[in-house]
Amino acid sequence: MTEPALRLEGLTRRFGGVTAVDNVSVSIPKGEIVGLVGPNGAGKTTLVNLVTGFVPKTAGQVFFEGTDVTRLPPHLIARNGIARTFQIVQPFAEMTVLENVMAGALFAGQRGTMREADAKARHFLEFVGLDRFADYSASELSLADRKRLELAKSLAMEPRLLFLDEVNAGLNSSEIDNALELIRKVSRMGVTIIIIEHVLRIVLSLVKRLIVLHHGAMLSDGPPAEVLKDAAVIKAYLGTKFGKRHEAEFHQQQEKYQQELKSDRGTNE
Amino acid sequence: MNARPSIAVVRAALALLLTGAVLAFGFSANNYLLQAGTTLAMSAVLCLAWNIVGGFMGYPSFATAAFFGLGAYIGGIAQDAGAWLGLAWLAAAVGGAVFAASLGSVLLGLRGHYFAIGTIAVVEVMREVANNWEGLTGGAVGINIPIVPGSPREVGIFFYLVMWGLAAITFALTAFIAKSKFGFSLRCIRQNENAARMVGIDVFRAKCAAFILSGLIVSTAGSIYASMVAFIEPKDVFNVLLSIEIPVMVMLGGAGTIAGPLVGAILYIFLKEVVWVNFINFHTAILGIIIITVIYVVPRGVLRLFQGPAWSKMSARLLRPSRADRAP
Amino acid sequence: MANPISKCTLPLLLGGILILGSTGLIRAADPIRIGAPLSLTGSLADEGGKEQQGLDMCIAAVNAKGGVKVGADMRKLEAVKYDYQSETSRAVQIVQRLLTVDKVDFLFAPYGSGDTKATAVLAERYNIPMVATSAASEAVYDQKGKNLFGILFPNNAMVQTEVKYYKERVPQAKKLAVFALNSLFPKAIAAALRDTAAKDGFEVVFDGLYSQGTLDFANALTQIKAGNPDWLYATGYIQELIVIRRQMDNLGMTIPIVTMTAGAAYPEFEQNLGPLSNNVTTNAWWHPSATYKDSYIFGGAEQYTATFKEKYKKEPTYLEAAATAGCEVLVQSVEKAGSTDPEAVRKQLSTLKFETFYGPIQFGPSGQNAINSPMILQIQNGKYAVLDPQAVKTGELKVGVGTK
Amino acid sequence: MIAQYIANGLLIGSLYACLAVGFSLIYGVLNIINVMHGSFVVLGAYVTIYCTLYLGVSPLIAAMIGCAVLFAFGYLVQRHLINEVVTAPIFISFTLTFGLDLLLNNAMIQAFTATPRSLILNYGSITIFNVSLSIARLGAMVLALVLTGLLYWLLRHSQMGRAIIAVRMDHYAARLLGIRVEHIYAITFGIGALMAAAAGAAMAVVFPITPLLSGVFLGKAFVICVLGGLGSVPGALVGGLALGLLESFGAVVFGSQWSTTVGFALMILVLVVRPSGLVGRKGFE
Repeated sequence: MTEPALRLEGLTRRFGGVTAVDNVSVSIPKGEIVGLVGPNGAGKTTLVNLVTGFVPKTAGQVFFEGTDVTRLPPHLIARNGIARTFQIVQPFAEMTVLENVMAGALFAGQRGTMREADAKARHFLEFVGLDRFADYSASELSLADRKRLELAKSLAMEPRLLFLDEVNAGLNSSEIDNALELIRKVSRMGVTIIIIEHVLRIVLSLVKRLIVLHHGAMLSDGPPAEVLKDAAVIKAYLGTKFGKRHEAEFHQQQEKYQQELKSDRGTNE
Repeated sequence: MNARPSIAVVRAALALLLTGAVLAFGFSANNYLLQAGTTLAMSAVLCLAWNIVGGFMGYPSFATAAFFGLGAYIGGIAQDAGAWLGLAWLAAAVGGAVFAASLGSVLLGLRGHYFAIGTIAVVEVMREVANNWEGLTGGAVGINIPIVPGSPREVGIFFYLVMWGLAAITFALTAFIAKSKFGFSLRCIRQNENAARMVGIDVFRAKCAAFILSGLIVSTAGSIYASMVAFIEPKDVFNVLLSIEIPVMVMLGGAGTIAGPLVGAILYIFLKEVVWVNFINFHTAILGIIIITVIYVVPRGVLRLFQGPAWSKMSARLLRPSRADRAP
Repeated sequence: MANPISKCTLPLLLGGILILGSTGLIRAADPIRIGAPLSLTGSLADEGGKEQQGLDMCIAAVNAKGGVKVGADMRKLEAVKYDYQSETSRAVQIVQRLLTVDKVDFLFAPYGSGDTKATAVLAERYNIPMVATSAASEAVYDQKGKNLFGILFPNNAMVQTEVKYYKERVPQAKKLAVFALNSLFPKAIAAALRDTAAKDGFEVVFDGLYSQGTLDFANALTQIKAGNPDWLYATGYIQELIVIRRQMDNLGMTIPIVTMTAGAAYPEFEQNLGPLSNNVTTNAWWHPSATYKDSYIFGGAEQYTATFKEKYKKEPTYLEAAATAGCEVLVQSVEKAGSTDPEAVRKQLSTLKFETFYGPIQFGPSGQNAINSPMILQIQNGKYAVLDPQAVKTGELKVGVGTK
Repeated sequence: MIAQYIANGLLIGSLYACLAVGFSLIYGVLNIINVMHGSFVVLGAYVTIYCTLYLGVSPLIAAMIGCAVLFAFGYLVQRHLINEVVTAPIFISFTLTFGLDLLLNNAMIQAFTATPRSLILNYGSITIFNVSLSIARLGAMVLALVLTGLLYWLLRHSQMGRAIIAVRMDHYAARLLGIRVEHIYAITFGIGALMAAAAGAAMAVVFPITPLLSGVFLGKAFVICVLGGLGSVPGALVGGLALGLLESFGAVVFGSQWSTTVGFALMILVLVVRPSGLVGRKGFE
């Protein structure tokens, strides 16, 4: 059988007394979209930082497509094909939108020449719909557009595994819908996606699998249906009171999603 | 369509003009002006070198004097040991690079002011070491270096041309870096080291590379200076003032740009010459006023040091291929 | 931004620079011009100022008597001065400028042995006589140059006289401590003294260096105290010597003989220390209490001192006097040579024996003054007393520094 | 012997502490490296000296006058010149103060000449267990320590002190709380200058002062603050004493010509292994 895209074994990180990530073991097959959810401070972002090498691990191992990347520095992990977007977007403010995306294309993925990077960057700008802003300075963009820029930059790295950290935070509903549409497109390119959210409704429309973190530990892992029935999750995350309503919402979302998948296949054929 | 070629033409023309001017000046000027011209060339070299670390990469380095002095002493000692000029200079270059590598791997971990202070301290330490390590450096007494044979004029012109040669090389190098992936990564580092790591830039290596390159150039300049003045002493070549004046020149012209350091050096040296010739007792004060004025009057030039749309726009123009070779 | 201020600063600044730039170019055609790089700012600002005053004394006096007689006509004397900020590289640049832009007839050396050494190279290249009025170390005159002439006689002459003098006066003194600034002149003279003294049977109990900008000597002194020397010989700039003397007192040190040079020869030394300066001995190449006669200007040391006091409201030291004398020997040589041609003047400089208020001057083969007698001075109740040479002595050696 | 070395080290060390504390405060609050600090010290010393010589007041009064003058001077300089760049990158404020320093120092050379001057207080010295201590230096030491302590106390317990600390921690928040940040900046800078003047007064008792000393003083301030932790007042105290002892023993072990170098070398070491300084809490960046 093929190696999973990502396999974590007992991944742990302590800050002084606090255990931000507590013995997390999980395996994510290639091509999946997985939702990593949990209340604020559950350790979602820390988990991403651990995998991408920004924060040293206290214990545990990280395997990317079967190879151990536990000890690699961030830039090598990035070059290996793991990209991430930052929860607080971090564009190169002094550079143009185009250059920002070029940065992604230049040093990871194919690592082409300036010229190739330029072409590739323009391609991904079109992909996320920012092409008309190519020559703007990154600092001039709206938040929504900066998030797209972040996405384009990561895509330019041609990752095989992509972490999307709160890509939707601070966006209005129409912007969110666009963002989700984008993510689906990316997923269709065969990129394994782990999307971090604390607004459940958003992920539900995307994912077939949910991982719930709570106080740094894995609380539940499985299809949204089961996960959301899991009493512990409901208690820890939603609070009993809203349980029912969310279940209802969740069914609608699922149907909507199925529809879309069908229509997509339609277009593909 | 033809935006790019025309830029290239203009550049070529400018380059030719500048070279012509330099040569014309060199062969017409009197020996004093010749020396002023040489000093200018030297400052230009130091500015361009500083700009790689301080401008492109955004690390406020005050190590210039450290590398300058190191180069001067390596070159001087090598010459006293009987080494031929070129060889002595080469030795200085290598020495500078090696020192930069070791120093960089230690100091480049520091950010902002800590880096700045650390580099200043290095200058202080090296001066005292040179002062006290009599066996090697002759101590505070300084060392005589064999005088280059020839009439004052010939010698003057020789060093004038050598310095400008080095300046030209450094300038070409800077221009190349600005367009290269390496330069691009430096600019990323200046803006956000984490984001730079995230896109796969080997931040530490890039920083060291820049520091080494800069140190190598500066210490070469130092060794050339040493053979020019034929007598060096610690307080002269390890002079903190040099470490501070160079960045000021660069700021004057506009840090992080390609031509800025050159322009800055020219302006600053000109002002300085005029000032100290005419104000026996007040030139330091007036120097101060110049610096203050730079900061107030050309803040664009100044602030561009750390965040500069102007720079990125310009470079954007340099980096973007013409419409012709864009993907359809 | 403070643009109201700055907007006008720049134009004003540039305007000013341009105006003065143009005035800089205006100069008289006729006079004989001596180029003088002076350290008016930076670490040597004090010494540089003194040198300038000495030079001005000479120029004023010469011009007062109508100028310099060159062949038939009388030519005024004039100095072209620049500040070299106590930076060697600057000094070299300025000498270059003096030689090629201002085309001066003769050169003064910058202050101190180090910078003199650095600039002498140029005087040699351009073959223009250069007079050094503040460089005493033989090391400076070893460059086989024929254009450098030093007014101050060699360190060795100085230290030999001193060792001899103290050996005679204080035979029981056996242990010597030497403490010197890590810089050309102090190191040279300290080394010379140490060796001479050692030869004459002194035991060197401490031989240390200190770096410029040292603020605290307590520990070096504690070590010196432990060796309890009979003679402490400290050399460096005036600030450091003052601190050293103070901290000796702080540590309750009493030493029979304390010699401090060169700083202690300046009145400021006594002014900064008050009673503490009592009985400190020093050496000088010249002192106001000297009685030399001068047939060319001033008439003699006394008159020189008087004129100087009147002009600058303070006592001249050997620094100012040497500068004046340096200028004087140049002028005399020009008159003898009857031209300002470097060759002719150099010939006169190297052959003549000059009788000046500063004392007799004759340049030896190395170009350094070969005669003239060292002076040993002692501060006695705030006054400088000359102990040696006997001819001009005004007091007897008082042994014991720090003894209440 | 050892006792004497330690005593020497502590005597000079406490002066160093006073010398550095103003520098550190300004850095901590305004995030500015004040290159003028050395010249402030010298200026304070001159004011003290001249007041004692020509107004005939007691050195202590003269010192107070010096402090007052420098406080006003510092306040104005910050309010009208430096405030312009207070938000700019450190490198720019550094260069600006460097320019101002050239100006100030040249002015002082013109005004006071480079001839060394000093306060002559020959109070002699006392000897305890054959460790002899200069009364004048002891006085200077006490003055320095008291002022440093006072400053520390004020920062903790006075209204203004709290305001300063608030601004230091987060000047945006402080502004929201209705604190006049510009005013606080200027006050802080004034206090920094005041401490410099106090150090200058103490120095004038111990060293002959010339404008050329400013560079030396600045260098010491740098080293001390890094040793103790940039921006921390108690850090300056620790750093000062540490440097005093370090130079003291450095002079004995390596010889006086190395004593200053030892300081700078250690400074680099501290920068690299413990940028927050020996007692500093907040890490760098």
